Amino acid sequence: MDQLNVKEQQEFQKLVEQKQMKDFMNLYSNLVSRCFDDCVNDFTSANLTTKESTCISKCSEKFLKHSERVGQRFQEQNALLMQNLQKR
Amino acid sequence: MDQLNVKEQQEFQKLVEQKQMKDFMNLYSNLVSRCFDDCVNDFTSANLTTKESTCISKCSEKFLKHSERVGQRFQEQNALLMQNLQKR
Amino acid sequence: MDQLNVKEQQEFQKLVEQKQMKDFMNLYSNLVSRCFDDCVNDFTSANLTTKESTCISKCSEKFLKHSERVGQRFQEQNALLMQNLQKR
Amino acid sequence: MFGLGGAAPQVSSQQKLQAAEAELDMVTGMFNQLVSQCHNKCINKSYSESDVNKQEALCLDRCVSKYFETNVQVGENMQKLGQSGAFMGRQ
Amino acid sequence: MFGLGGAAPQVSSQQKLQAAEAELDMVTGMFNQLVSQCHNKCINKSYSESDVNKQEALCLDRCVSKYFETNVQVGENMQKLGQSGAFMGRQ
Amino acid sequence: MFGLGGAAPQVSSQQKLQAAEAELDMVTGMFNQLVSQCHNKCINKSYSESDVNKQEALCLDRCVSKYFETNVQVGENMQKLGQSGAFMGRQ
Repeated sequence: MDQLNVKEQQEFQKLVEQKQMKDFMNLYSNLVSRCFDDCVNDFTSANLTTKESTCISKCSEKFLKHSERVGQRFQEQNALLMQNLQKR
Repeated sequence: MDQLNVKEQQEFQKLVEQKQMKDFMNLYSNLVSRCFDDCVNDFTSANLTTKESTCISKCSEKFLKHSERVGQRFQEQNALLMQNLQKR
Repeated sequence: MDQLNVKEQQEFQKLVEQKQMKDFMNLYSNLVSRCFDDCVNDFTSANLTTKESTCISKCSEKFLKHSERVGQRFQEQNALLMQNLQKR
Repeated sequence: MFGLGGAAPQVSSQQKLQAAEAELDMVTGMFNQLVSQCHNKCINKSYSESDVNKQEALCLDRCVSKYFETNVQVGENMQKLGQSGAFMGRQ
Repeated sequence: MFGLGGAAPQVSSQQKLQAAEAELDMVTGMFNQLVSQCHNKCINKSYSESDVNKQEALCLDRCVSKYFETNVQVGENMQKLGQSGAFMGRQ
Repeated sequence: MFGLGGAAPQVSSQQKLQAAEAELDMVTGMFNQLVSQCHNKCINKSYSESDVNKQEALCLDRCVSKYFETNVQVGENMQKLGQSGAFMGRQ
Protein backbone atom coordinates (compact mmCIF):
# COMPACT_ATOMS: atom_id res chain seq x y z
CA MET A 1 0.00 0.00 0.00
CA ASP A 2 3.02 2.31 0.38
CA GLN A 3 2.92 3.07 -3.33
CA LEU A 4 -0.11 5.32 -2.84
CA ASN A 5 0.52 9.02 -2.25
CA VAL A 6 -1.31 11.00 0.44
CA LYS A 7 -4.27 11.98 -1.69
CA GLU A 8 -4.64 8.44 -2.97
CA GLN A 9 -4.44 7.09 0.56
CA GLN A 10 -7.33 9.35 1.54
CA GLU A 11 -9.37 8.10 -1.41
CA PHE A 12 -8.53 4.55 -0.42
CA GLN A 13 -9.55 5.23 3.18
CA LYS A 14 -12.96 6.39 1.96
CA LEU A 15 -13.29 3.18 0.00
CA VAL A 16 -12.45 1.13 3.07
CA GLU A 17 -15.11 2.91 5.12
CA GLN A 18 -17.61 2.42 2.32
CA LYS A 19 -16.92 -1.30 2.43
CA GLN A 20 -17.25 -1.63 6.18
CA MET A 21 -21.04 -1.57 6.20
CA LYS A 22 -20.94 -4.17 3.45
CA ASP A 23 -18.57 -6.31 5.49
CA PHE A 24 -20.81 -6.12 8.52
CA MET A 25 -23.85 -7.11 6.46
CA ASN A 26 -21.83 -9.95 4.98
CA LEU A 27 -20.92 -11.21 8.43
CA TYR A 28 -24.56 -10.92 9.45
CA SER A 29 -25.95 -12.85 6.53
CA ASN A 30 -23.25 -15.51 6.77
CA LEU A 31 -24.19 -15.93 10.41
CA VAL A 32 -27.90 -16.26 9.65
CA SER A 33 -27.22 -18.78 6.87
CA ARG A 34 -24.86 -20.84 8.96
CA CYS A 35 -27.11 -21.05 12.03
CA PHE A 36 -30.25 -21.59 9.99
CA ASP A 37 -28.54 -24.42 8.17
CA ASP A 38 -27.10 -26.06 11.28
CA CYS A 39 -30.08 -25.55 13.63
CA VAL A 40 -33.29 -25.63 11.60
CA ASN A 41 -34.18 -28.94 10.00
CA ASP A 42 -37.69 -29.72 11.14
CA PHE A 43 -40.47 -28.42 8.91
CA THR A 44 -43.50 -29.88 10.60
CA SER A 45 -44.43 -26.43 11.89
CA ALA A 46 -44.04 -22.81 10.74
CA ASN A 47 -42.44 -21.53 13.93
CA LEU A 48 -39.09 -22.24 15.50
CA THR A 49 -39.21 -24.89 18.24
CA THR A 50 -37.62 -24.09 21.61
CA LYS A 51 -34.80 -26.46 20.76
CA GLU A 52 -34.12 -24.70 17.45
CA SER A 53 -34.29 -21.29 19.08
CA THR A 54 -31.77 -22.28 21.77
CA CYS A 55 -29.50 -23.73 19.11
CA ILE A 56 -29.66 -20.51 17.06
CA SER A 57 -28.85 -18.43 20.08
CA LYS A 58 -25.77 -20.48 20.95
CA CYS A 59 -24.74 -20.83 17.33
CA SER A 60 -24.82 -17.09 16.66
CA GLU A 61 -22.93 -16.16 19.82
CA LYS A 62 -20.37 -18.85 19.10
CA PHE A 63 -20.04 -17.72 15.49
CA LEU A 64 -19.29 -14.17 16.56
CA LYS A 65 -16.69 -15.30 19.08
CA HIS A 66 -15.26 -17.60 16.45
CA SER A 67 -14.95 -14.91 13.80
CA GLU A 68 -13.53 -12.49 16.35
CA ARG A 69 -10.77 -14.95 17.22
CA VAL A 70 -10.06 -15.75 13.58
CA GLY A 71 -9.95 -11.99 12.89
CA GLN A 72 -7.34 -11.42 15.60
CA ARG A 73 -5.13 -14.24 14.35
CA PHE A 74 -5.59 -13.06 10.77
CA GLN A 75 -4.31 -9.60 11.67
CA GLU A 76 -1.35 -10.99 13.57
CA GLN A 77 -0.37 -13.31 10.74
CA ASN A 78 -0.83 -10.54 8.20
CA ALA A 79 1.42 -8.18 10.19
CA LEU A 80 4.03 -10.93 10.42
CA LEU A 81 3.84 -11.54 6.69
CA MET A 82 4.27 -7.84 5.93
CA GLN A 83 7.35 -7.70 8.19
CA ASN A 84 8.93 -10.66 6.44
CA LEU A 85 8.26 -9.16 3.03
CA GLN A 86 9.90 -5.88 4.01
CA LYS A 87 12.99 -7.66 5.32
CA ARG A 88 13.71 -9.16 1.95
CA MET B 1 -36.02 3.43 3.29
CA ASP B 2 -38.26 6.30 4.40
CA GLN B 3 -35.20 8.35 5.28
CA LEU B 4 -34.53 9.05 1.62
CA ASN B 5 -35.97 12.24 0.08
CA VAL B 6 -37.69 12.28 -3.31
CA LYS B 7 -34.57 12.87 -5.34
CA GLU B 8 -32.70 10.17 -3.45
CA GLN B 9 -35.59 7.78 -3.93
CA GLN B 10 -35.38 8.34 -7.68
CA GLU B 11 -31.65 7.65 -7.62
CA PHE B 12 -32.31 4.54 -5.58
CA GLN B 13 -34.99 3.44 -8.04
CA LYS B 14 -32.47 3.69 -10.86
CA LEU B 15 -30.10 1.56 -8.84
CA VAL B 16 -32.78 -1.07 -8.31
CA GLU B 17 -33.49 -1.24 -12.04
CA GLN B 18 -29.80 -1.48 -12.76
CA LYS B 19 -29.60 -4.50 -10.46
CA GLN B 20 -32.58 -6.28 -11.95
CA MET B 21 -30.72 -7.57 -14.97
CA LYS B 22 -27.99 -8.75 -12.64
CA ASP B 23 -30.56 -10.52 -10.46
CA PHE B 24 -32.03 -12.26 -13.45
CA MET B 25 -28.63 -13.42 -14.61
CA ASN B 26 -27.90 -14.60 -11.11
CA LEU B 27 -31.09 -16.64 -11.05
CA TYR B 28 -30.21 -18.06 -14.43
CA SER B 29 -26.69 -19.11 -13.53
CA ASN B 30 -27.81 -20.55 -10.20
CA LEU B 31 -30.36 -22.59 -12.07
CA VAL B 32 -27.83 -23.90 -14.58
CA SER B 33 -25.38 -24.79 -11.80
CA ARG B 34 -27.99 -26.52 -9.71
CA CYS B 35 -29.45 -28.62 -12.51
CA PHE B 36 -26.07 -29.42 -14.00
CA ASP B 37 -24.89 -30.59 -10.61
CA ASP B 38 -27.99 -32.65 -9.83
CA CYS B 39 -28.61 -34.13 -13.28
CA VAL B 40 -25.28 -34.58 -15.06
CA ASN B 41 -22.93 -37.14 -13.59
CA ASP B 42 -22.03 -39.46 -16.40
CA PHE B 43 -18.99 -38.48 -18.43
CA THR B 44 -18.70 -41.45 -20.75
CA SER B 45 -19.89 -39.29 -23.64
CA ALA B 46 -19.71 -35.61 -24.63
CA ASN B 47 -23.42 -35.13 -25.15
CA LEU B 48 -26.32 -35.15 -22.74
CA THR B 49 -28.15 -38.45 -22.55
CA THR B 50 -31.94 -38.48 -22.90
CA LYS B 51 -32.22 -39.21 -19.21
CA GLU B 52 -30.03 -36.22 -18.31
CA SER B 53 -31.90 -33.97 -20.68
CA THR B 54 -35.27 -34.92 -19.19
CA CYS B 55 -33.88 -34.39 -15.71
CA ILE B 56 -32.59 -30.91 -16.63
CA SER B 57 -35.93 -29.97 -18.11
CA LYS B 58 -37.84 -30.97 -14.99
CA CYS B 59 -35.20 -29.56 -12.67
CA SER B 60 -35.21 -26.13 -14.30
CA GLU B 61 -39.00 -25.85 -14.40
CA LYS B 62 -39.18 -26.98 -10.80
CA PHE B 63 -36.46 -24.57 -9.75
CA LEU B 64 -38.35 -21.65 -11.28
CA LYS B 65 -41.59 -22.64 -9.59
CA HIS B 66 -39.66 -23.14 -6.38
CA SER B 67 -38.00 -19.73 -6.47
CA GLU B 68 -41.29 -18.10 -7.44
CA ARG B 69 -42.98 -19.56 -4.38
CA VAL B 70 -40.09 -18.65 -2.09
CA GLY B 71 -40.20 -15.13 -3.57
CA GLN B 72 -43.89 -14.73 -2.75
CA ARG B 73 -43.45 -15.91 0.83
CA PHE B 74 -40.38 -13.73 1.18
CA GLN B 75 -42.35 -10.64 0.21
CA GLU B 76 -45.20 -11.51 2.55
CA GLN B 77 -42.87 -12.09 5.47
CA ASN B 78 -40.96 -8.93 4.68
CA ALA B 79 -44.16 -6.86 4.62
CA LEU B 80 -45.19 -8.39 7.93
CA LEU B 81 -41.81 -7.59 9.44
CA MET B 82 -42.02 -3.96 8.29
CA GLN B 83 -45.49 -3.65 9.83
CA ASN B 84 -44.27 -4.95 13.15
CA LEU B 85 -41.29 -2.63 13.15
CA GLN B 86 -43.48 0.39 12.50
CA LYS B 87 -45.84 -0.52 15.36
CA ARG B 88 -43.03 -0.27 17.89
CA MET C 1 -21.68 -7.46 -28.21
CA ASP C 2 -22.04 -6.17 -31.79
CA GLN C 3 -24.61 -3.64 -30.64
CA LEU C 4 -21.90 -1.45 -29.11
CA ASN C 5 -20.41 1.33 -31.26
CA VAL C 6 -16.66 1.99 -31.42
CA LYS C 7 -16.56 4.37 -28.47
CA GLU C 8 -18.65 2.00 -26.36
CA GLN C 9 -16.43 -0.88 -27.34
CA GLN C 10 -13.41 1.05 -26.07
CA GLU C 11 -15.18 1.74 -22.78
CA PHE C 12 -16.07 -1.91 -22.55
CA GLN C 13 -12.49 -2.90 -23.27
CA LYS C 14 -11.36 -0.76 -20.33
CA LEU C 15 -13.90 -2.51 -18.15
CA VAL C 16 -12.59 -5.90 -19.22
CA GLU C 17 -9.03 -4.93 -18.36
CA GLN C 18 -10.19 -3.58 -15.02
CA LYS C 19 -11.74 -6.93 -14.26
CA GLN C 20 -8.73 -8.97 -15.25
CA MET C 21 -6.84 -8.31 -12.05
CA LYS C 22 -9.98 -9.23 -10.13
CA ASP C 23 -10.27 -12.45 -12.12
CA PHE C 24 -6.70 -13.36 -11.37
CA MET C 25 -7.20 -12.74 -7.66
CA ASN C 26 -10.35 -14.78 -7.80
CA LEU C 27 -8.50 -17.69 -9.37
CA TYR C 28 -5.81 -17.34 -6.75
CA SER C 29 -8.13 -17.34 -3.77
CA ASN C 30 -10.20 -20.20 -5.19
CA LEU C 31 -6.99 -22.16 -5.55
CA VAL C 32 -5.89 -21.46 -1.98
CA SER C 33 -9.32 -22.38 -0.62
CA ARG C 34 -9.54 -25.56 -2.61
CA CYS C 35 -6.06 -26.85 -1.75
CA PHE C 36 -6.32 -25.79 1.89
CA ASP C 37 -9.61 -27.63 2.14
CA ASP C 38 -8.42 -30.79 0.40
CA CYS C 39 -4.91 -30.98 1.88
CA VAL C 40 -4.96 -29.52 5.39
CA ASN C 41 -6.96 -31.44 7.96
CA ASP C 42 -4.60 -32.05 10.83
CA PHE C 43 -4.54 -29.39 13.52
CA THR C 44 -2.20 -30.96 16.04
CA SER C 45 0.48 -28.47 15.08
CA ALA C 46 0.65 -24.87 13.81
CA ASN C 47 2.85 -25.59 10.80
CA LEU C 48 2.19 -27.52 7.63
CA THR C 49 3.49 -31.09 7.71
CA THR C 50 5.67 -32.33 4.85
CA LYS C 51 2.77 -34.41 3.64
CA GLU C 52 0.43 -31.41 3.59
CA SER C 53 3.01 -29.27 1.88
CA THR C 54 3.54 -31.84 -0.88
CA CYS C 55 -0.20 -32.17 -1.30
CA ILE C 56 -0.63 -28.39 -1.62
CA SER C 57 2.12 -28.21 -4.19
CA LYS C 58 0.56 -30.91 -6.37
CA CYS C 59 -2.94 -29.63 -5.79
CA SER C 60 -2.12 -26.09 -6.86
CA GLU C 61 -0.22 -27.14 -9.97
CA LYS C 62 -3.01 -29.52 -10.88
CA PHE C 63 -5.65 -26.86 -10.27
CA LEU C 64 -3.90 -24.46 -12.63
CA LYS C 65 -3.59 -27.10 -15.34
CA HIS C 66 -7.19 -28.02 -14.74
CA SER C 67 -8.51 -24.47 -15.03
CA GLU C 68 -6.33 -23.87 -18.08
CA ARG C 69 -7.87 -26.85 -19.85
CA VAL C 70 -11.39 -25.89 -18.82
CA GLY C 71 -10.66 -22.35 -20.07
CA GLN C 72 -9.60 -23.62 -23.50
CA ARG C 73 -12.68 -25.81 -23.86
CA PHE C 74 -14.87 -22.96 -22.61
CA GLN C 75 -13.58 -20.66 -25.32
CA GLU C 76 -14.02 -23.26 -28.03
CA GLN C 77 -17.57 -24.03 -26.95
CA ASN C 78 -18.37 -20.35 -26.67
CA ALA C 79 -17.07 -19.67 -30.19
CA LEU C 80 -19.15 -22.58 -31.47
CA LEU C 81 -22.23 -21.24 -29.71
CA MET C 82 -21.75 -17.77 -31.18
CA GLN C 83 -21.41 -19.28 -34.69
CA ASN C 84 -24.64 -21.22 -34.30
CA LEU C 85 -26.49 -18.16 -33.03
CA GLN C 86 -25.35 -16.10 -36.01
CA LYS C 87 -26.49 -18.74 -38.46
CA ARG C 88 -30.08 -18.47 -37.27
CA MET D 1 -36.04 -3.96 4.91
CA PHE D 2 -35.03 -5.96 7.95
CA GLY D 3 -35.27 -2.70 9.87
CA LEU D 4 -31.62 -1.96 9.39
CA GLY D 5 -30.46 1.45 8.31
CA GLY D 6 -31.19 3.11 11.62
CA ALA D 7 -30.97 6.79 12.44
CA ALA D 8 -27.86 8.60 11.27
CA PRO D 9 -27.93 12.35 11.71
CA GLN D 10 -26.30 14.56 9.09
CA VAL D 11 -25.21 12.12 6.46
CA SER D 12 -24.75 13.07 2.83
CA SER D 13 -27.02 11.89 0.02
CA GLN D 14 -24.18 9.80 -1.32
CA GLN D 15 -23.70 8.05 2.00
CA LYS D 16 -27.41 7.39 2.36
CA LEU D 17 -27.53 5.92 -1.12
CA GLN D 18 -24.50 3.77 -0.45
CA ALA D 19 -26.10 2.48 2.73
CA ALA D 20 -29.33 1.82 0.83
CA GLU D 21 -27.39 -0.01 -1.88
CA ALA D 22 -25.52 -2.10 0.71
CA GLU D 23 -28.88 -2.98 2.26
CA LEU D 24 -30.38 -3.85 -1.10
CA ASP D 25 -27.42 -6.10 -1.85
CA MET D 26 -27.81 -7.79 1.51
CA VAL D 27 -31.52 -8.42 1.03
CA THR D 28 -30.85 -9.80 -2.46
CA GLY D 29 -28.04 -11.93 -1.10
CA MET D 30 -30.25 -13.25 1.67
CA PHE D 31 -33.02 -14.05 -0.79
CA ASN D 32 -30.59 -16.03 -2.92
CA GLN D 33 -29.36 -17.84 0.18
CA LEU D 34 -32.95 -18.57 1.15
CA VAL D 35 -33.76 -19.97 -2.29
CA SER D 36 -30.70 -22.19 -2.12
CA GLN D 37 -31.12 -23.36 1.47
CA CYS D 38 -34.84 -24.10 1.26
CA HIS D 39 -34.19 -25.96 -1.99
CA ASN D 40 -31.69 -28.13 -0.15
CA LYS D 41 -34.04 -28.68 2.76
CA CYS D 42 -37.34 -29.20 0.90
CA ILE D 43 -36.97 -30.19 -2.75
CA ASN D 44 -36.66 -33.82 -3.80
CA LYS D 45 -33.68 -34.08 -6.13
CA SER D 46 -34.83 -37.07 -8.13
CA TYR D 47 -36.82 -34.68 -10.37
CA SER D 48 -39.50 -37.18 -11.29
CA GLU D 49 -41.92 -34.28 -11.72
CA SER D 50 -41.58 -30.65 -12.80
CA ASP D 51 -44.08 -29.34 -10.26
CA VAL D 52 -43.42 -28.44 -6.67
CA ASN D 53 -45.71 -30.98 -4.97
CA LYS D 54 -47.95 -30.25 -1.99
CA GLN D 55 -45.57 -31.59 0.59
CA GLU D 56 -42.65 -29.64 -0.85
CA ALA D 57 -44.76 -26.46 -1.04
CA LEU D 58 -45.76 -26.76 2.60
CA CYS D 59 -42.13 -27.33 3.55
CA LEU D 60 -41.06 -24.25 1.56
CA ASP D 61 -43.64 -22.02 3.26
CA ARG D 62 -42.44 -23.14 6.67
CA CYS D 63 -38.83 -22.86 5.60
CA VAL D 64 -39.27 -19.18 4.66
CA SER D 65 -41.20 -18.50 7.84
CA LYS D 66 -38.55 -20.11 10.02
CA TYR D 67 -35.79 -18.31 8.14
CA PHE D 68 -37.36 -14.95 8.96
CA GLU D 69 -37.76 -15.92 12.60
CA THR D 70 -34.10 -16.96 12.63
CA ASN D 71 -33.14 -13.66 11.06
CA VAL D 72 -35.02 -11.62 13.66
CA GLN D 73 -33.66 -13.70 16.51
CA VAL D 74 -30.08 -13.39 15.31
CA GLY D 75 -30.54 -9.62 15.03
CA GLU D 76 -31.78 -9.44 18.60
CA ASN D 77 -28.97 -11.67 19.84
CA MET D 78 -26.39 -9.49 18.15
CA GLN D 79 -27.82 -6.34 19.66
CA LYS D 80 -27.80 -7.85 23.13
CA LEU D 81 -24.22 -9.07 22.69
CA GLY D 82 -23.20 -5.69 21.29
CA GLN D 83 -24.69 -3.83 24.25
CA SER D 84 -23.10 -6.16 26.75
CA GLY D 85 -19.80 -5.08 25.26
CA ALA D 86 -18.86 -8.69 24.72
CA PHE D 87 -17.56 -7.88 21.25
CA MET D 88 -15.03 -5.88 19.33
CA GLY D 89 -16.11 -2.53 18.18
CA ARG D 90 -18.15 -4.14 15.44
CA GLN D 91 -21.88 -3.63 15.64
CA MET E 1 -21.82 -14.46 -25.22
CA PHE E 2 -24.62 -16.90 -24.59
CA GLY E 3 -26.65 -14.82 -27.04
CA LEU E 4 -28.21 -12.77 -24.30
CA GLY E 5 -28.46 -9.05 -24.63
CA GLY E 6 -31.24 -9.06 -27.17
CA ALA E 7 -32.62 -6.13 -29.11
CA ALA E 8 -33.44 -3.04 -27.08
CA PRO E 9 -34.32 0.01 -29.14
CA GLN E 10 -33.23 3.42 -27.91
CA VAL E 11 -31.12 2.69 -24.91
CA SER E 12 -28.40 5.01 -23.70
CA SER E 13 -24.69 4.21 -23.91
CA GLN E 14 -24.59 3.91 -20.15
CA GLN E 15 -27.39 1.34 -20.14
CA LYS E 16 -25.75 -0.66 -22.91
CA LEU E 17 -22.46 -0.69 -21.04
CA GLN E 18 -24.18 -1.72 -17.82
CA ALA E 19 -25.89 -4.56 -19.64
CA ALA E 20 -22.58 -5.57 -21.20
CA GLU E 21 -20.91 -5.47 -17.79
CA ALA E 22 -23.69 -7.57 -16.23
CA GLU E 23 -23.24 -10.07 -19.05
CA LEU E 24 -19.47 -10.11 -18.61
CA ASP E 25 -19.91 -10.74 -14.89
CA MET E 26 -22.32 -13.56 -15.62
CA VAL E 27 -19.98 -15.24 -18.10
CA THR E 28 -17.11 -14.90 -15.63
CA GLY E 29 -19.29 -16.25 -12.84
CA MET E 30 -20.36 -19.18 -14.98
CA PHE E 31 -16.77 -19.93 -15.90
CA ASN E 32 -15.81 -20.00 -12.22
CA GLN E 33 -18.76 -22.27 -11.51
CA LEU E 34 -17.70 -24.52 -14.35
CA VAL E 35 -14.13 -24.74 -13.07
CA SER E 36 -15.41 -25.64 -9.63
CA GLN E 37 -18.08 -28.11 -10.71
CA CYS E 38 -15.94 -29.97 -13.24
CA HIS E 39 -13.16 -30.14 -10.64
CA ASN E 40 -15.63 -31.81 -8.28
CA LYS E 41 -16.85 -34.20 -10.93
CA CYS E 42 -13.56 -35.12 -12.62
CA ILE E 43 -10.47 -34.49 -10.52
CA ASN E 44 -9.10 -37.09 -8.13
CA LYS E 45 -8.53 -35.39 -4.79
CA SER E 46 -5.75 -37.64 -3.51
CA TYR E 47 -3.27 -35.45 -5.45
CA SER E 48 -0.75 -38.19 -6.02
CA GLU E 49 0.33 -36.41 -9.20
CA SER E 50 0.48 -32.77 -10.28
CA ASP E 51 -0.68 -33.48 -13.84
CA VAL E 52 -4.22 -33.81 -15.06
CA ASN E 53 -4.12 -37.41 -16.27
CA LYS E 54 -5.68 -38.69 -19.49
CA GLN E 55 -8.83 -39.96 -17.88
CA GLU E 56 -9.37 -36.71 -16.01
CA ALA E 57 -8.68 -34.64 -19.13
CA LEU E 58 -11.27 -36.60 -21.11
CA CYS E 59 -13.76 -36.18 -18.29
CA LEU E 60 -13.11 -32.40 -18.23
CA ASP E 61 -13.65 -32.02 -21.96
CA ARG E 62 -16.96 -33.82 -21.73
CA CYS E 63 -17.88 -31.92 -18.59
CA VAL E 64 -17.49 -28.56 -20.36
CA SER E 65 -19.35 -29.83 -23.40
CA LYS E 66 -22.27 -31.08 -21.32
CA TYR E 67 -22.30 -27.87 -19.31
CA PHE E 68 -22.79 -25.83 -22.48
CA GLU E 69 -25.55 -28.15 -23.65
CA THR E 70 -27.20 -27.78 -20.26
CA ASN E 71 -26.89 -24.02 -20.51
CA VAL E 72 -28.52 -23.90 -23.94
CA GLN E 73 -31.28 -26.25 -22.89
CA VAL E 74 -32.07 -24.29 -19.76
CA GLY E 75 -32.23 -21.09 -21.82
CA GLU E 76 -34.70 -22.70 -24.22
CA ASN E 77 -36.77 -24.09 -21.35
CA MET E 78 -36.97 -20.67 -19.74
CA GLN E 79 -38.07 -19.03 -22.95
CA LYS E 80 -40.80 -21.60 -23.46
CA LEU E 81 -41.99 -21.23 -19.87
CA GLY E 82 -41.84 -17.44 -20.17
CA GLN E 83 -43.92 -17.46 -23.34
CA SER E 84 -46.48 -19.81 -21.87
CA GLY E 85 -47.02 -17.16 -19.22
CA ALA E 86 -46.44 -19.72 -16.53
CA PHE E 87 -44.25 -17.31 -14.61
CA MET E 88 -44.19 -14.00 -12.81
CA GLY E 89 -43.25 -11.08 -14.94
CA ARG E 90 -39.64 -12.09 -14.76
CA GLN E 91 -38.02 -13.06 -17.99
CA MET F 1 -1.39 -7.19 2.14
CA PHE F 2 -0.17 -10.54 0.91
CA GLY F 3 2.62 -8.64 -0.76
CA LEU F 4 0.76 -8.38 -4.01
CA GLY F 5 0.62 -5.13 -5.89
CA GLY F 6 4.18 -5.21 -7.08
CA ALA F 7 6.01 -2.47 -8.91
CA ALA F 8 4.19 -0.87 -11.83
CA PRO F 9 5.86 2.20 -13.25
CA GLN F 10 3.73 5.01 -14.62
CA VAL F 11 0.24 4.01 -13.70
CA SER F 12 -2.54 6.52 -13.12
CA SER F 13 -4.07 7.24 -9.72
CA GLN F 14 -7.28 5.61 -10.87
CA GLN F 15 -5.48 2.43 -11.84
CA LYS F 16 -3.61 2.32 -8.56
CA LEU F 17 -6.84 2.76 -6.64
CA GLN F 18 -8.56 0.08 -8.67
CA ALA F 19 -5.69 -2.29 -7.97
CA ALA F 20 -5.85 -1.40 -4.27
CA GLU F 21 -9.60 -2.00 -4.27
CA ALA F 22 -9.20 -5.34 -6.02
CA GLU F 23 -6.62 -6.30 -3.40
CA LEU F 24 -8.86 -5.16 -0.56
CA ASP F 25 -11.71 -7.23 -1.98
CA MET F 26 -9.45 -10.23 -2.25
CA VAL F 27 -8.20 -9.94 1.33
CA THR F 28 -11.80 -9.54 2.54
CA GLY F 29 -12.87 -12.49 0.44
CA MET F 30 -10.03 -14.60 1.80
CA PHE F 31 -10.88 -13.63 5.36
CA ASN F 32 -14.48 -14.71 4.80
CA GLN F 33 -13.27 -17.97 3.29
CA LEU F 34 -10.98 -18.48 6.27
CA VAL F 35 -13.81 -17.86 8.75
CA SER F 36 -15.97 -20.35 6.91
CA GLN F 37 -13.31 -23.04 6.38
CA CYS F 38 -11.90 -22.94 9.91
CA HIS F 39 -15.47 -23.07 11.24
CA ASN F 40 -15.99 -26.24 9.24
CA LYS F 41 -12.69 -27.74 10.39
CA CYS F 42 -12.73 -26.74 14.08
CA ILE F 43 -16.16 -25.86 15.45
CA ASN F 44 -18.44 -28.53 16.93
CA LYS F 45 -21.86 -28.12 15.33
CA SER F 46 -23.93 -29.52 18.16
CA TYR F 47 -23.90 -26.07 19.78
CA SER F 48 -24.20 -27.31 23.34
CA GLU F 49 -22.31 -24.21 24.49
CA SER F 50 -22.06 -20.63 23.24
CA ASP F 51 -18.36 -20.32 23.94
CA VAL F 52 -15.50 -21.40 21.73
CA ASN F 53 -13.92 -24.00 24.00
CA LYS F 54 -10.17 -24.44 24.57
CA GLN F 55 -9.77 -27.24 22.09
CA GLU F 56 -11.66 -25.35 19.40
CA ALA F 57 -9.67 -22.17 20.10
CA LEU F 58 -6.39 -24.03 19.71
CA CYS F 59 -7.63 -25.59 16.49
CA LEU F 60 -8.63 -22.15 15.16
CA ASP F 61 -5.22 -20.64 15.91
CA ARG F 62 -3.49 -23.44 14.06
CA CYS F 63 -6.04 -23.29 11.26
CA VAL F 64 -5.28 -19.61 10.60
CA SER F 65 -1.56 -20.24 10.84
CA LYS F 66 -1.69 -23.13 8.37
CA TYR F 67 -3.91 -21.13 6.05
CA PHE F 68 -1.31 -18.39 5.83
CA GLU F 69 1.43 -20.91 5.20
CA THR F 70 -0.70 -22.44 2.46
CA ASN F 71 -1.25 -19.01 0.98
CA VAL F 72 2.45 -18.21 0.87
CA GLN F 73 3.32 -21.61 -0.55
CA VAL F 74 0.69 -21.35 -3.28
CA GLY F 75 2.02 -17.90 -4.20
CA GLU F 76 5.55 -19.27 -4.50
CA ASN F 77 4.35 -22.26 -6.52
CA MET F 78 2.50 -20.01 -8.93
CA GLN F 79 5.54 -17.80 -9.44
CA LYS F 80 7.73 -20.78 -10.15
CA LEU F 81 5.21 -22.22 -12.58
CA GLY F 82 4.77 -18.82 -14.21
CA GLN F 83 8.50 -18.39 -14.71
CA SER F 84 8.90 -21.88 -16.10
CA GLY F 85 6.46 -20.80 -18.78
CA ALA F 86 4.32 -23.80 -18.05
CA PHE F 87 1.19 -21.69 -18.20
CA MET F 88 -0.91 -19.49 -20.41
CA GLY F 89 -0.11 -15.86 -20.33
CA ARG F 90 -1.86 -15.57 -17.02
CA GLN F 91 0.30 -14.60 -14.08
